[in-house]
Amino acid sequence: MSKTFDVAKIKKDFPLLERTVHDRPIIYLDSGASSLQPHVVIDAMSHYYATTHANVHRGVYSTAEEATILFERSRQVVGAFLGAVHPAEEIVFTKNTTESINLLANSWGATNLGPGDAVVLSIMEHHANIVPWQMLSARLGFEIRWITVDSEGFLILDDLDALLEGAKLLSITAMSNVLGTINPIRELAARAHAAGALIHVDGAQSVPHLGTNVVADDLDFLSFSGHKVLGPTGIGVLWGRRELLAAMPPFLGGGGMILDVKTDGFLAADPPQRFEAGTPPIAEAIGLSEAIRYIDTIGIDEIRSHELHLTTTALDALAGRFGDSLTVHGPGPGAHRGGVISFTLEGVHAHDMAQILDSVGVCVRPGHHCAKPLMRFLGVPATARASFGLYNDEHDIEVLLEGIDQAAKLFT
Amino acid sequence: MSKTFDVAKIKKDFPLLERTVHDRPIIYLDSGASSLQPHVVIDAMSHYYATTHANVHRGVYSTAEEATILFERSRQVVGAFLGAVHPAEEIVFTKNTTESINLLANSWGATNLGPGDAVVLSIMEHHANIVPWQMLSARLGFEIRWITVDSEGFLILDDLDALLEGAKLLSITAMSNVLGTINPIRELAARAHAAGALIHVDGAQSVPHLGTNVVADDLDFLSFSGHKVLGPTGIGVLWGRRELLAAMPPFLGGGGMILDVKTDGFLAADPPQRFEAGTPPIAEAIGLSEAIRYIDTIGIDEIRSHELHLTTTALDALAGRFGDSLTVHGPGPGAHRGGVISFTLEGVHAHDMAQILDSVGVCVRPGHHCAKPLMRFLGVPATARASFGLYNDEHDIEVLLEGIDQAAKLFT
Amino acid sequence: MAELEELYREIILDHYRSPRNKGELASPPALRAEGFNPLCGDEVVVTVDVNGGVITDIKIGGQGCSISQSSASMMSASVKGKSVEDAQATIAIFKSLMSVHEAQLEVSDASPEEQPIDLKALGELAALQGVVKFPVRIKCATLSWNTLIQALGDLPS
Amino acid sequence: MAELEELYREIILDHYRSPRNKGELASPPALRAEGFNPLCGDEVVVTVDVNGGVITDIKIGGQGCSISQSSASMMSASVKGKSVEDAQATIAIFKSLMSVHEAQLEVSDASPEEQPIDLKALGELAALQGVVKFPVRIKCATLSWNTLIQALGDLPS
Ligand SMILES: Cc1ncc(COP(=O)(O)O)c(C=O)c1O
Ligand SMILES: Cc1ncc(COP(=O)(O)O)c(C=O)c1O
Repeated sequence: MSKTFDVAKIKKDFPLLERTVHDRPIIYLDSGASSLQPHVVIDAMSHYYATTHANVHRGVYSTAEEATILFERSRQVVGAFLGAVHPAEEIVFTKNTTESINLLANSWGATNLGPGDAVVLSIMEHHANIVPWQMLSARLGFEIRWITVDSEGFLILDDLDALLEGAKLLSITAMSNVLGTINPIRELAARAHAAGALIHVDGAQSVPHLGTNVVADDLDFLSFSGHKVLGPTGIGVLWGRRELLAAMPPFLGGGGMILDVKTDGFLAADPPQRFEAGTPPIAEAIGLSEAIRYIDTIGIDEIRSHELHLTTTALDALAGRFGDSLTVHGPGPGAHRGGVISFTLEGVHAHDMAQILDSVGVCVRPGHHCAKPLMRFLGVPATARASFGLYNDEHDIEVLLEGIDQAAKLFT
Repeated sequence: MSKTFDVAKIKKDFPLLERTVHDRPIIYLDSGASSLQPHVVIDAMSHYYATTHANVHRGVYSTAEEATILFERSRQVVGAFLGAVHPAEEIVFTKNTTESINLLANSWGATNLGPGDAVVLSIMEHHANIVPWQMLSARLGFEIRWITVDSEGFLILDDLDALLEGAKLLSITAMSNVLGTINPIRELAARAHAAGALIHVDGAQSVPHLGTNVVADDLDFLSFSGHKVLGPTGIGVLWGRRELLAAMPPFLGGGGMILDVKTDGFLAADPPQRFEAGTPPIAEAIGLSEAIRYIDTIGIDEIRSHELHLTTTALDALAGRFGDSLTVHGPGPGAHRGGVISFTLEGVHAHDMAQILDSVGVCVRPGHHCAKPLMRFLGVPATARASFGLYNDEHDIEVLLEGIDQAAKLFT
Repeated sequence: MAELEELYREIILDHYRSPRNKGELASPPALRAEGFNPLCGDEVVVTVDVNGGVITDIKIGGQGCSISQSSASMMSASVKGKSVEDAQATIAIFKSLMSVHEAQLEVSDASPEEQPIDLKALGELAALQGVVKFPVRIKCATLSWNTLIQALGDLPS
Repeated sequence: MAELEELYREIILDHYRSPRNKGELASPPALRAEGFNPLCGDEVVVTVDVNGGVITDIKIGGQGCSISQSSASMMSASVKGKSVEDAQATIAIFKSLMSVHEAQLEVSDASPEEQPIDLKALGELAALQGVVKFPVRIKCATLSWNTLIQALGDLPS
């Protein structure tokens, strides 16, 4: 079911792309930090507030019932997108990827980890998949082990079995938000399971840009954020295998996650409600499911091909134009990398690079990208990162190159 | 600076009030569960997504800078509304009141409470202000003590000093979401402090409907939710005194809340960032500040007078029309109660009442209102709850009475 | 409103006002189960005497709204005296009547498939059909049924 | 873009390319402080020798963007040889130049009050004025100054 990918048409779906910056059309190359939202997503949320808003789950009147149906259907849409078997029980709405991982650490982790145990991470993790484990480890005394990367930016997996020995969890990103490396998740899941460990995948970068199938990959947990997948801020997802979620204690306490409360204690509800204390992100869930519907109409595989094409084009052009004065931190072009290009230009600090690019309308992000252990490992204090979305095209790459040119001229 | 309160004009600001339910105009009497949103709030968020969206704090390009400014200004707007002295450091954005209280429990609580300590709650608390303390108490072994209520629904404060003896925290709602009782927060703060305890106020019901001043009331912490104060879902606030927040450890770990991360540990940022791990609810913060601006143009005191008038009118009309067959659970009319009316009609279960009210377009909520300890204490399994907002008027009360009439007829 | 009259049919109100088989049987020997709807606080206690494969007595305790109470009352009247096998067939038909529509809360856009349901086999229980227009109330109607299933689940099979 | 030229004035680029007083003084006896911008990862190490109330030497270490590096370099050139008191006056003027605009990130609608600032007293430091148009970069410009304040804070007073 091949679809024609019409990027000019797609651009029109994203109102932010109509704006100008310093009198130039905006060139948005920061989807790795947050994506833009199409009209349909913005409108779905406005429409919800204007016609249907009510608190969910506890009302019998019409709008409360409609809001509940829309909210619960969002679970189905998200679940289908991930290939989940039991979306109604397996999709937990959180506020972002970060909360999803904290939930996992504080619920599954706090009941399963202790002295003598180990959690395996990789050095390319985002702080969201590092700090929660460090906080928990400080409390419970388990060990954190690190998979490192080679000079091209690939995971070094030769000693993985040794790292996994006695480990209870491998928690790892499917795609680096700095290097663009796509990790071999299916292989990692198989090796984790062979060693008796579970696997949690940080899908913040992969879910929006690559196809995801939690069953085919045999995953145990997966997290991602709404705002990176064409959806709103204020919502994230934790998917977990039904049996695993069912055995986990609650994380946050409050309304909606209980069966009963007495002065001397409470009884927790079943998943996913058990993990959704308080009024959930209702409008945001509706916006997120609209975003996924939008992606479905275009096709995640078509999006991936388009972004891969852009990535290859950009990497080739950067190498051609700037040669050795520009370093790309991450693998060369190919199917093993996503549309995230971190680079440094000799003599120009990333912060200045981003500032100069802004003057020609180009949005890129400078800094450590919330991956300081990786930056230290690479010995690079900061990079500028250009990252693609389905709404980018070759012209965007040309303007990026024009901006880098200006930076090069200003600083030499 | 008296303002004329024009409810007909206000109604026009809320698009949801234009819709019909079962061919009748909607009568929204469920603001206690969630408020409606005015056009300006919905539009502010749409406009943000359509023109400015970018991840905050880490970008130097124009939209990232604008988004950051809008987001940080929202703290100022929220802080001013609460009378906070140092909004930039004291306003923490969470996902809802429930998360705010869980943050407080897991950060302040986990470092300050242990065996031999006590936290004082009241029996009228929402589950959001009960379950987090129960979960923590199960882990740390401190005691939870309960302030009870009298037959009218007022807190029994005669033995408060005894309850507070040796307690480290009084955590209490400023207004009951079931009874409507407004608690004497300033007195409670003074007595808590006199006993050497801190005070946390659950402002979920009070902040939207009564004036709040954390300094005048001498509070230590206060929580509330965006979606009850004319703002969006997906955002809540924890306000804390600067010195207290500065001494608290982080709760959730991840990006944005760190100064540095190494493989062997991390260094936390200062408040409020320390408590805001991951991409924050950016659009939601902007929507929330717009909601507060809207309230400010009308005047919170004017809103309070209007709602008090409606409450008194409704209580009188209910008593007049239904006499002893209808029980209102909570104080009689007067300045000591807010616009939340929980009632039961003889022979009609609350669930049926809400269903029949829906058929005439009236939205009320049946059930335990996430306050099961109170319901048990009152010996009532469920009530129907009508709750007012600034957009309600006397006509809404008439339709409510008409619906209750129908229920009475159907069931006798 | 027509839908509301569909929901609150006379026979339902009758069972609500005068519930059949109210009370609790001594357990043991009766099988006993408790059901609970956390959203609205409805509670039901089902006790059943089963002798020689036949439901010789059943009693219903607890409290709740008219739908949960009348559904429980009608259920008790419908299964009392039946063989466990026949009762289970009734449960299955009733549950399918409800579940088709319960699915509204769960499936995505696809509208639920209409399966032919043998309403005649349900007798007066068919009066509860009006509930399916009110998805939130379906849990009220099925509460006692699920509790009965639980109680019968304790039977040695 | 005019604003960009304001930001990257020639003198700033000159300090960035050829930083003055680069390095580290032995500490002790030098006062020493480290500064850190968590948002972008810029780091600065300031070491100062103070003798008889005069900053006799100062060195700057670390790494960062052109604004943080040139600001540090210009700062070192501007305070070296000055009495601590004079240096502190310069710090105060520079900080007020920046803080008026830093406030943009914090205050609500009110536009920041313009205070008269003695630009002449700043000498070539006035070149950093272009930064104030870029609120996010202000933290780059002030990093080394805050670190110097920290280092001087260790002086017995
Ligand atoms: C008094 C009170 N506290 C806490 C809450 C919980 O608010 P939220 O669900 O937004 O976390 C509510 C609202 O349901 C409430 O009324
Ligand atoms: C790989 C990865 N994990 C986690 C996150 C954190 O996502 P959020 O900030 O939405 O919680 C990000 C995004 O910044 C990311 O790129």
